[in-house]
Formats: sequence, C-alpha cells, structure tokens
Amino acid sequence: MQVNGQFQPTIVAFCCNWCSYAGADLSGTNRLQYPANVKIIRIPCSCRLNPMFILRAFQRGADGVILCGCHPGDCHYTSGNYFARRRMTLLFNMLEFLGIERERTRVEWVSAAEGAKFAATMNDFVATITRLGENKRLEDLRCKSK
Amino acid sequence: MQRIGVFVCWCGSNIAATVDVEAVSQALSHEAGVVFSTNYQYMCSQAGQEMIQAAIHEHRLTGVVICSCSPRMHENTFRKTCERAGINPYMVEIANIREQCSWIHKDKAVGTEKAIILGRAAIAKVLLNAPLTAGTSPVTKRALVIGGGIAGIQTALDIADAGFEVDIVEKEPTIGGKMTQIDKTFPTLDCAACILTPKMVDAAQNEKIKIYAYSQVEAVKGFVGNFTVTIRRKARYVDEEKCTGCGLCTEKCPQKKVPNAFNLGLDTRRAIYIPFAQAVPKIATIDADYCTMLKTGKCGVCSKVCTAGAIDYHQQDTLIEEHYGAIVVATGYNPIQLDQFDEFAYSHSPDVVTSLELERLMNAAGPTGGTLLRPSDKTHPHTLVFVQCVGSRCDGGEKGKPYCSKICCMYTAKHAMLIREKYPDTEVYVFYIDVRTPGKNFDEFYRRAVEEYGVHYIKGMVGKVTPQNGKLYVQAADLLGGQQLKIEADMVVLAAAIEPDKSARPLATMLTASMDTNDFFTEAHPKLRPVESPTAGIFLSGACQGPKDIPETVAQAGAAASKVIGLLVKDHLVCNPCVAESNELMCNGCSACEKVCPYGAITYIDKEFRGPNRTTLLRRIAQVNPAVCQGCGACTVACPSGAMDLKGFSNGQIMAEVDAICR
Amino acid sequence: MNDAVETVRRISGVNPLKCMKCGKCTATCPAYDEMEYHPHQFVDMVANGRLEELMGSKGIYLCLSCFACVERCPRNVKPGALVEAVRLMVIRQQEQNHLKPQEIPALLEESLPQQAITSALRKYRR
Amino acid sequence: MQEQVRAKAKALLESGVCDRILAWKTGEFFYDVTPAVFTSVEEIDRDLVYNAFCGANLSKYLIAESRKGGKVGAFLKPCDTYSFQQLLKEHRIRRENTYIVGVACEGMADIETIRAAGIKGVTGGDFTGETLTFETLYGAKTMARAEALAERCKFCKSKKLVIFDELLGEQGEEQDVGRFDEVKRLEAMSDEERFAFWQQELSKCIRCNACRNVCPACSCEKCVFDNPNSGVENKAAASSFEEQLFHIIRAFHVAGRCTDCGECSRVCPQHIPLHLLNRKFIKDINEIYGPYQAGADADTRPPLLTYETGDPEPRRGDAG
Repeated sequence: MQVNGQFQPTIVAFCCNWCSYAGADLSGTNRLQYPANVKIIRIPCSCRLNPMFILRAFQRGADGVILCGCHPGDCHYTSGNYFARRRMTLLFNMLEFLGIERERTRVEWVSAAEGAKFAATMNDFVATITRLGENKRLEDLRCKSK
Repeated sequence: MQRIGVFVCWCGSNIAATVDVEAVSQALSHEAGVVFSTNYQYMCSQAGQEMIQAAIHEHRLTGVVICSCSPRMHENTFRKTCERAGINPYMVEIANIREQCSWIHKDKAVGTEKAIILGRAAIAKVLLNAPLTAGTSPVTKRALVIGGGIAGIQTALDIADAGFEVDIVEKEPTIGGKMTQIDKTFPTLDCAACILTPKMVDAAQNEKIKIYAYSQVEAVKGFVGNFTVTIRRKARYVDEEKCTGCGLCTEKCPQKKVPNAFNLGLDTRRAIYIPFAQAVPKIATIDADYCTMLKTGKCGVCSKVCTAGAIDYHQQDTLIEEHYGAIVVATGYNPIQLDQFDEFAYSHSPDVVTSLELERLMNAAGPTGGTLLRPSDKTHPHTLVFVQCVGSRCDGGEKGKPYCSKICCMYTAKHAMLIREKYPDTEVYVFYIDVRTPGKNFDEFYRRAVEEYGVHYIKGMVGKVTPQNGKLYVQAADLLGGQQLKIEADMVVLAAAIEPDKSARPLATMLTASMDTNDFFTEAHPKLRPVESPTAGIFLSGACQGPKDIPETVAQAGAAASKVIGLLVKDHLVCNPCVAESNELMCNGCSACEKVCPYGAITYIDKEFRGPNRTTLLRRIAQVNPAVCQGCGACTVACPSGAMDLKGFSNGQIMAEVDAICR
Repeated sequence: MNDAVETVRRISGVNPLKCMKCGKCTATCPAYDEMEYHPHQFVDMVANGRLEELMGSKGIYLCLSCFACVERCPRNVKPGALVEAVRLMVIRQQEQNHLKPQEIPALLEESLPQQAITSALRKYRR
Repeated sequence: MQEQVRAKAKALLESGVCDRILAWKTGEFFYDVTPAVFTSVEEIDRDLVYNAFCGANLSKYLIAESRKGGKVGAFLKPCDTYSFQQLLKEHRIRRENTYIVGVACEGMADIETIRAAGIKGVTGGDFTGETLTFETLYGAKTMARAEALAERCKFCKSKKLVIFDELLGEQGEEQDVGRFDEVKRLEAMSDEERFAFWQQELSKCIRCNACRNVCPACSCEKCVFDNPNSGVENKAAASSFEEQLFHIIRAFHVAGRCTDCGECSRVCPQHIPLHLLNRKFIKDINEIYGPYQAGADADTRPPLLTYETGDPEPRRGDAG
C-alpha cells in the first residue's frame, strides 16, 4: 500500500496461541515498539497454518507473511512445529522456485518469554519487506484496493 | 443473518491513550453484520459486562466482538458474560487492541487505524463462528498404575484411600520394586524393608486394589476417562489361586544354579522361586529359562512336593482387557550398564561392585547375610573406594548420561557411614566431583559422614582401577591437595548413573505420552503440572519422570494420586469444543491425518455411502474423537481434500481474517 | 589475550568451559609428576586466558600425548588436544621451535621408548 | 509382449481369477491409446493393445474398480506399480479385489517427438519392440523406440515393478539418469528469470483439470478447487495469481505422495512441464530429509507426515 507516496507494506503474522501469541503480548506488556504494518492472526499451533492461508494473504495484497511458533521441542502439542517446519521449508522452496522472493516468507520461533525477540523480529521483517517493495509476483490485481 | 455487537474497551487510558476508541467504534459500526457498536472505559468491569448483556438483549445480538486486551487475559470472562446473556460463548471474538496495538504504538492515528483493522478481522471471523457446545465424555472410575515400586504402591494406596478402584500392573513376580533391594534409607538410616513391606501388605489387603504381578501392559486404546488396556499375565506355571507360598518347592527344586536376580546375580537360587521372603503376592514362579521340566520334559520335582497341587507346567500367558479412567506411569529406573567404563574394571574384577550390589552385600537377607565380604574371596575388606558420578554428567556420545542422577551423593554417604560404623578398622575413600546434598537433613547427613565417621572425601575422579594380586590399584586425583593418589583398595564401589526402565519407551508409544531424549517421561509443564503427562489422563509417578529419591518419589506419587482422584470424582469430562472435525463426504480415508495426530484422536471406519444409480459404496473415513483431540490442527493441513477442519479456527474463519487484514 | 584463547579453541576444537573440574584427566595422566600444570589445571588456565604461563611452561613438551585424558574425560573436553593447541601456539611464533629438525637425529637413541615415537606420530596425525 | 499380455488377460478371465481386465485399447488414432476394461475374450482379441503408446497409468482407475465387487485384473507398468503401491498405502484401493500383472516397460513413445522426426500421415504400423514401424501415406517408415521416447521415459526413475501378483517379462532395476537436471537448471536461474519462465508456462494453463484428473495422487473424493467452502474454489484461472495458486497447491498436496509418474505433463494439452513442480518437491525432500520414493514400499512414513527433531530450519532469504 502507498501512503503519502511512501510504501507501507502489509504484513500478516500467524502466531501460535501458546508461545508466539503470548510472546507478542509480552512485547506489548513491555511496551516494545514494532511497526503497525504487522497484523497478527492467532492460530492454535504453527501446524495449523495451511499454505493456502499464505497464498491467500499474498493474493489479497499482503507483502510479507511470517509464521511464529513455539521453539522446536517446546510445542504445546509436542510435535506441531516440527510438522510446520517441514511444510514451510518445502513451501518456501517452492515459492522461490516459482520466482517469488524468499524474503517475503519467514518462520521464526518465539517463546512466550521472548517479547523482545518478537519485537526485534517484526522490526527486521518489516524493514526487509519495505526494502523489497510491493508484492507484484503473487498478487491478484482484482483484489487491490486503490 | 448474524447480528454483531462491537464493544471497544478503553482500558482506562491503556488503550484510549493511543487509540481513538470513539473512532474505532464508529468505523466498526459500518461493517457488514454489525448492528451495534459502542465503547466503554472498562469492559471487563461489572458495569461493562452488564452493558454487553443489555446490548445482547436489546439488539438481539448473535455474535459479539470485544476490542480489548489480549484474549489470553479476558476471553473467558467475556465468553461467560455472553453465555449468561443467552448466546453461545463461542460466538465471542476478541480483537487484541491493547498488547498488540495500543501498547506498541505511540502515534494515535496509526494505533487507531490498526485497531480498526484488527476489529474488522474479528468481525469477519465472528460472522463465520458457529455455536459450539463443549461435549462431555463419561469417566470410568477406575485407575491403572503401571509399575509396582514404591511410587506405584503409594499412588495406588492414595487412590484407593479416596474410594476408587485401582489396579497395579507389575512386570516382576512381586511388587516392591527397587526399594526391596535397598538395605537402609537416608538420611534416617531406617531399614528399607521395615517401611516398605507394610505398604506392600497394605496394597495387597486393600479391597480396592488389585495387583497384577508378573504382568505387562500389552496395548492401550481410548482416551482420558475411557482407556481400554490389554494386560498380558505371563505364565508363572504356578496356579496363583492354589499356591500358598509355603516355599517347599523352592527348597526341593534340583536346579540350583540360577543367578539370583534379586541379589543382582551375587548368589544363586532355584528354577522355581519366590524372589524374597516378604514378596507380595507370595507365590512361587518357575523360571522357564532354567526349569528342566519345561526345557526337557523330565523332572517334575516341584509338582511332586507341592501339597496344594499348584504347579501347572502347561500354563500359558493370558490376555485380559480392563477399562480405566486414568493411567499412572510408575515404571521407575535401573542403574546403567557399566561395560563402557572399562577403566573402572567392573567387568574384570568381582570386587568392583555397583552401589546397588553393595546394598545387597550389606543386607541381612543378602547373599552374605549382612556381613560385608569381598565377592572374590569372601574376606573382610579393609580399604574401600567409592567413585561418584559413574556415567552421570557425561557429555555427548554413547557413553553415559548428560544428567545428574541425583541420589548417588546421598546413598554413597550412607554406605560410607554404615561401613565405618560397623567396621571401624576400614578406610573409606569417596571420590567426588561435587557433593550435592540439597534436601531436608541431607547436608547434615553428609557432614556427619565426614566429621563423625572419618570418611575421606576427596575432590577428584578416579582415573583407573587395576586389579592385581587380589588387590585393586586405584589411581586418582586429589584436586584440592594437588596430588595424584595411588590407593591399594580391597573393594571399589561405583555410583552408577540411573536411567529409566527399558519398558518405558514402548509404553510411551502405546500411551502416546511424550518422552525426552533420555527416555524420561515429559511432564505437561515442568513447574506447574509436574505429575501430568501432556497426554490427558496419563499421570507420572516416581523416577520415570526424572531421577528421584524415596521421599520425593512418595511425594510425587501422592501428587499423582490426587490428580487422578480429581479426575475420577468427575462423572463427565467437559471437552474443548475447538476440535478437529472430518467431513465424511470429502474424506479420502488416506490416513494422513492420523499420522500427524499426536494424541491418537483419529480412527477410521468403513461406512456405506449412497452411490450413483442406487448403488452403495463402502468408504473408509476418518473420525475424530472430540474427547481426545486437543485442537492443534496438524491434521487439517495434512488433509489434501480439506475434509478435516478445525472448529473455532476453521479454514474459512482464518481466511476471512486474512482478507479483512489485507483489504 | 581473548584472541589467543579463541585461537586455542579453534585449533583444538574444544570448549574448555565444558569442563566440570572432575579431575579424571589428572587422575589418569601418566606424566602427572613431570608437569607443572596438571591436565585439569591446564584446562582451567586456558578457560581463564592464562595462556602466556602455559606457553612458557615445560609441561607442554612433556605431555606424552597418550590421550588417556581425552579418552576418559566425561565432558568431551580433550585436555590433550588443548595441550597440543598451546604447543602449536608456541611453534607458530617465529623462531620458537622447541627443537630444530636438525637436532633430532642426535637425540634419537636405542633406549628411546617406543611410546615416545608413537605419540609423536599420534600428535601429528590427529 | 502384446501377445503375452493378451494371452494372460484371456487366461485370467477364463480361469475365473478375475471377472474383468483393466488394460489399454487403441482409441480414435493409433497413438491415442486409452485405458479400458475388458470383460470378454472377444473384446481382448479385438481391442487390447500393449505397445509404445500405452503410457496411461492405470493405477488410478483401480480406486473405483476395486470397490465395484468382483475381482479386477490389471496390467501395470513399473511406474504404475509405484502409484498403485502409494494408493494402497493411502488405503484408497482394495487390494483383495485386484490381481496385478506387472509388465516390463521399454519406455513409452511421444507422438510429438515422432512427428518432429518427420513421420506424418500414419495409417497403421507395429509399435511393439525396439524399432517402431509406421505405415504412412508416404510409405513405410521406422524409428528406434529410444529416439521416440517421451520426456519422462528418457529420465525413467525405475524399471522395477514394486508390487505385483504375477510378472510378465523381466524384472527391472531402479535407474539414475539425472531426472533432476532440469530442476537444477531452473534453480540456477535468478528469481526474475524463474518467475518469467513460470509465468510464461503457467499462463498457458486453460484450467482443463486434465493434470489433476489423471494424477493418481490427486484422487480426492472432492478436490478443494471444486469445493465452494474451501475458500480457494475456482473453475477457471481469472488472474495470474490463480494460475499459480492452482499449481502450487496441487503440487503441495501431492508432495511426498507423488511418485513422479509424469502423467500430469503427458496429458497437459498446453505442454506445461508440470512434472518439474513435483520434481522440485521430490528433489528437496531427498536432499533435506533423505532419499524417499513415494510408492517404493508400503511402510516408510511419507516425509511430510513425519519429522526429525533435528530437521533444518526453513532457509532464510535475507542475511539473518
């Protein structure tokens, strides 16, 4: 999205309910700033993230999508993030294979105690996407609000 | 058509300072489906909640969006508020505009804009919410305890005490576990048998407790409140009903050369045996590996001497099936094998023993009748060297364990003290890395060994033990004294690391309970839920969860029992309604979902469907057990057809949120 | 000095901070009586950056490289590898060879223990 | 070989082992060989063929056939047996209702390749054996089978029949002929070049669904793209995004399950190299999680339905 001639990326962050969503809450509790471009969607576990959701976000105009979950080994459901890790590894490789910039997708493990890491991750991701510019390769022009 | 109410909370100034709450409620009032939108200072307050309830009635709301603090804070509060006003609690969605908006932004315009978007996403989601009803499942009011050591016995006694039936499955012929082999207990030095055997008798006599000794869990099906367990009762070749435990057969059996497992092979027993005098149940067992009759068909002495006619050479293993509401794992520990620690000469000299073997060598019912004698020549040892941390605190590789075995410091102090007390002519050396004695009266106990009993505690490790000319030459370091010691010892005692029993891993697979890399069972939360497994209905007691001494084990056993009782007193369990659900019309029956389910919540049935032209088709379809499913959603992504979806976090709902955010 | 510790860590591939000071290396060491710094002290001194003292010590040439300490160490700290690394630190300085190659033939004698030759091979093989 | 197949088919019917046979028959054109179910000896004698144009993978038809009651005999080529075993693994086929005759395969020919070699106006011929002979309007012509091979057969992964009740011809071996070369070539391109490549290829897609309908792994009772409630339903790609979406999702859904039979590319009327998407997943799986061949056995866990605690993290695009 362009605001006053400046590119403002739309970022969707999927956060697992148990670790990363709590980590995001913690960064709020600690008043750690990160750009408002990031909008969080709560999912029960990182393994709930269907590749279709990521593609949907890009279709509707997202410029970057990030998945945050419990650290490997800490999953509330014991194994969910391990499955998510395999799925995202392969999906991101495929997107890159199709010529989609790899920087637009990311997985980061954030525990409920890592409020600072959450904020730092989001700051970094927003900066990366801002540098990269608008998502042109995976957009659906019909969905663009101008 | 849904009628949505939007309630924007100021949270005092927490939200209102960086978000224009009036603008947010204004903007959201124009969203499709929204019929009412307002803001208030404290939505979670009594007045705020009443305001929500009044609006629900007045505007006949079907769904509610609260823009407030994190759902982790007040989602439950608002769900209950709405439930009291007559709408389904799962028709509530929270937009997190405090932790994830007002608190992280400074610019009010930015905060307001983001709050509106988050509100829109919540509205988009709630429009697709469906009322959910938490299901219930009945609870079988009976518990199973796997393992009949002190942990299992204590758990069973406590559960029985509360009035519930409880079964103990023990793989050995008697309950009692490791504690039966221990001579004295620290820090009080009272005799282990004296405090354990009455408990074993209590368990046997308690009418609520049923003991399946010489039995193993074969299969576990079901879920919390409703487990079905298959138990293999191994053939003893002795009729349990008839055997009186008189022990005549164990004296007459001509096969005398069987290593006595109870005494860790330090002496021998007969092929038919009762492990020890106070065994519970006190029933003879034939060791099929050694019985001449079972191997060659010739002998039959025990059968001839048994006046009760209890011997049955044709007995077979039997499988029984029982139903339980809760399962307690109490599979305990074993000392590790020491064959990888060649430097201590454990396999080269019988005078190098493990601490557990020393317990037997000092026990009045042990192979030496309680007199400490060297196993090699049955002489009195004068110099004893204890080596701590053998196989504990090791890093990497195949050799040893990375953790501290926790109990060794105390039992070694105990051994050293007992030996010095009984045989003042001995010199006792303890080589330690660190002496770790936290615990009530523990450090005092260790200091007594040093100060009153003159045990030589030396900071340093033993490097090598060389058996030569009937002696054990011990080369060791004295780090504080700054010298290398060479001690001529008569006996060396190794404090071997302890590890979970080998039966634990296959059991964990059956129970779908998780384990760490050392095969200790994982607790649901290391601090707040230490006696529960992450798998609902599975509880942990004793050393199967981590190294523990007896007092800790008993405490944890009681804690596990209280958790079990808390479960069994319920007639029904309320389930989390946000569980997976398979659409049978789309299900391929491919088993992908089952393979990623950590809870074993998915099963398959063959079901008949109407086909074209009045035909019927038999199709394999998945079914989710809502009582077992925890709602992680792994299956929903594994499912290629999209038949599997998650209630409360459905594909449609999440995509609606995505759309609202990216709009 | 931190750079030097880093170099020793890199050469040896060992993290001396993993040492839990059990002294099994020292208990094991056949050259104990000869060395002014015993294996566990050696590890500790590396960890605390006392490399100059170690580089000036005679002990680094007296270590037999029998690797008994490496074999027995429960923490995989490899004191022998650290001794080796410190020795290399000395040799890598210019003109600091303990022995010149030309001096060696004169030093070889019949009674030289086989282990010394073997250990020399071991040192340079690993 | 064709005679052996016919004889076996007849024997299976006559002995009562099977009440019908799944094999191939020639369609409108000589190269247009299509799967067919035979219920009589006469039909077999008249129509059953096994020649260089029997590329169609019959395994998928067994999902429906094996549920119809009775027993169906099926002739499966090596790559078909991989698909068959994968479908068994997914409980899609009732094994007890099938009788599988594994038939050796010398590689299947591609009509475009033959036309490109100048053989046109074909009226008949003999398409069995190592040399294909064509009767054309311009006289008889021949072409070595090896030269006429379809792309996927040039890079044949395996001539091994992994599951069968009976074998016709020789058992073969797994092959290693650089089937990932083309994927590697694309990987070596820049993002821009790859994007341009796929945009050009995928924009040809007319969403005929042939790839999906022929794919043995795409055997869902209801495809997400046909399901109005899935959120991704679409019948025709209306934007470049949707062209990509369909193929990304399809490739992801068959990842770890695709046996690389190559049917998707064979049937694509637009000649989109769809198999490259599947091969990309296969290559990544092999490289990251260890070699895995879908359908090679009945027990190994598919790579996306299992994990190792030490799996690598998804590669990051930026420096971090």
